[in-house]
Amino acid sequence: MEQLELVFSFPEFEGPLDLLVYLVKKHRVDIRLIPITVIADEFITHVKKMKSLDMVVTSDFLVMASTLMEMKSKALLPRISNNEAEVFDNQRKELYRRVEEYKAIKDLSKEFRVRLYDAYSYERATAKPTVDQERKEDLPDELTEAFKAILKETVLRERVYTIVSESINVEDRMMQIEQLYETIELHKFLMSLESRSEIIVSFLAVLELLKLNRYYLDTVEPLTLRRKIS
Amino acid sequence: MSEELTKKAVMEALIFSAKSGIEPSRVASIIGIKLSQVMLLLEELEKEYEGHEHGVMIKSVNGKLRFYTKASIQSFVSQVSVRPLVSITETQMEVLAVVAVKGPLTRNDVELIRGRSSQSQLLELSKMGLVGKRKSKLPGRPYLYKVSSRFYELFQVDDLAEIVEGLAFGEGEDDFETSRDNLTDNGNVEEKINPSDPRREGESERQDRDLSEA
Amino acid sequence: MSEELTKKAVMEALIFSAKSGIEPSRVASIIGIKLSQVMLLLEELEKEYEGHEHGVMIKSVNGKLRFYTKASIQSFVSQVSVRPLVSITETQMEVLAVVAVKGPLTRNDVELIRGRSSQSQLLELSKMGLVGKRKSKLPGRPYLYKVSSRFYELFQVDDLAEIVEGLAFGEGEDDFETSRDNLTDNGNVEEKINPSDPRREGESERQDRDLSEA
Repeated sequence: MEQLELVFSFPEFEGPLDLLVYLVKKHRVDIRLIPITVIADEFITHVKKMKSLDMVVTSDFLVMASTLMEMKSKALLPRISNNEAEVFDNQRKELYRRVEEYKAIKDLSKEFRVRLYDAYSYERATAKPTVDQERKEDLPDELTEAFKAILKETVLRERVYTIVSESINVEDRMMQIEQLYETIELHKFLMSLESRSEIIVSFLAVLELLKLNRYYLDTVEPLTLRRKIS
Repeated sequence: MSEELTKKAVMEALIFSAKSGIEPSRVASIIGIKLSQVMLLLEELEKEYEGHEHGVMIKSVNGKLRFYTKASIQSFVSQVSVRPLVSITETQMEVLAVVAVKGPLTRNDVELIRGRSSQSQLLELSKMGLVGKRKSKLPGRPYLYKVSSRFYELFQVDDLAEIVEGLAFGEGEDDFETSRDNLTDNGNVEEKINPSDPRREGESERQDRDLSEA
Repeated sequence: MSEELTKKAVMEALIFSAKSGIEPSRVASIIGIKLSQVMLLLEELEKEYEGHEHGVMIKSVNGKLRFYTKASIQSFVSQVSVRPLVSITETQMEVLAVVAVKGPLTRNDVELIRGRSSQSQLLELSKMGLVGKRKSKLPGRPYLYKVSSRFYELFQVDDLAEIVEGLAFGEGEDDFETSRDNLTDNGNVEEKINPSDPRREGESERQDRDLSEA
């Protein structure tokens, strides 16, 4: 009879910490108020029960059991040195901390479960961007002409396999341009650059800035980029 | 042209159309106004959509603003938009919780906290895209794990701190009352995980169920 | 609960959340009202969103209702929804240049020219839709890479071949001579690389640009 009751009321424990959290909870007080000897005894009793019920008792449980036994014996020693007492105290605190932390983790995972299901009540609401076909990726002719001319000149000066060590991306270049220039004379600017890839990056940066409406192109020669005043 | 629309209108469009939501700071930089002004407009917009004549509302997830349909009309919405349930077992959830509050951390750290092996859970969580890893500079170069942006998205979490706040991590607080029931409730959720969950990509998420009545 | 929200609110939520739009008849059947009533509500809703204080509006495409951002603010919206290029790095550019000038060529060729691994760059460029590949008939059937039509569109350099051809490109550099022919051949490469729109991915990956007020 007692056996049967046990089976029903006996949860499966993921690990020794899980069991400890369970034991502490049964006391309904702060773990720090429970003597280590009590915890140790209860833990060992439970592990024995688990064994008797043919439950899997992993080595984690046995390691914890022996740790607790050791702590219990220390706690019962009539006299220990100050030093030993301190070590023991730390050991005990560390165990309590771990149990508390683990309990908090378990609480959090329950909370996560609630959150997860709650999230299913909300569905993303989105709108499609209207794409203006006209100016999708159209560039002003003058700009591409300028770019091609410059590309041509650099190709003359440089091998395609030149390895450039510095590394700059379009985003950085956009930022630099915005910080440095109110107006840019395009040809001069691009020609001042060293490598072809730098030119391409810079050119793309210019394109982006135009697309983002931060600059506009003044097509009166020489081709000039001017910052938009918003 | 765009002068015709108010800044709030532009903000609304940005929030609706950004695939994975948008940070207020980015709204500010795109519209070219101050962050404080964005926050004011946002408040207005939020209030507007809160009203019962609107079926959608603004929520912030992982710092990004998004529109969501309101929870109270889920039964209608679920008919046009179906998300497959993501199944996470109890132990996986526990590992996820450890990684969420303690990450980035190594597998070994996770196992110390849980007092048991956590390898298979970490693997599964990685596969689900909820946990990411990178090589650390520690001896032996073990991986460091932390929760991914998909985690925030799936759980619709804006800021982990908010969730963790009430829980006692480290300090001994008596929060024992609240957690008494934890162990009895062991409703193991064993739904299967679809390994190629399309939602991992982000927005392409849910396929519409085709219920179109003939 | 849902009684609190108006029918119009529910309709709004349905239109916003249906991935590929929703027919009025389906709205009617989900909410359980007559089609004529849906049309009335729809008219109201449309009128509301037409106002300049809204950045999105309802459009019916192929009989399906959807919300779209308004065209007049496209320049803002495109910053969050269309962003394939900003993330190009210089090494990717370099690889792109090699492929543009010398393609079609194998990854191995690219790496010989650059003197270092180029795999990740080719992959990224493929994702951006700037480079396409097809199986070659060479031993081992390696892929041949060349720039895509999107590249040409973007740079408006459909006469790239012409540019390079006139150059004293490869004085004494044999491999450059041979490559000239390649450039004119831009017919039969399948540009199909990217099953999903590359923009989609780029978007979610983007970090905040901080270009606010410099």
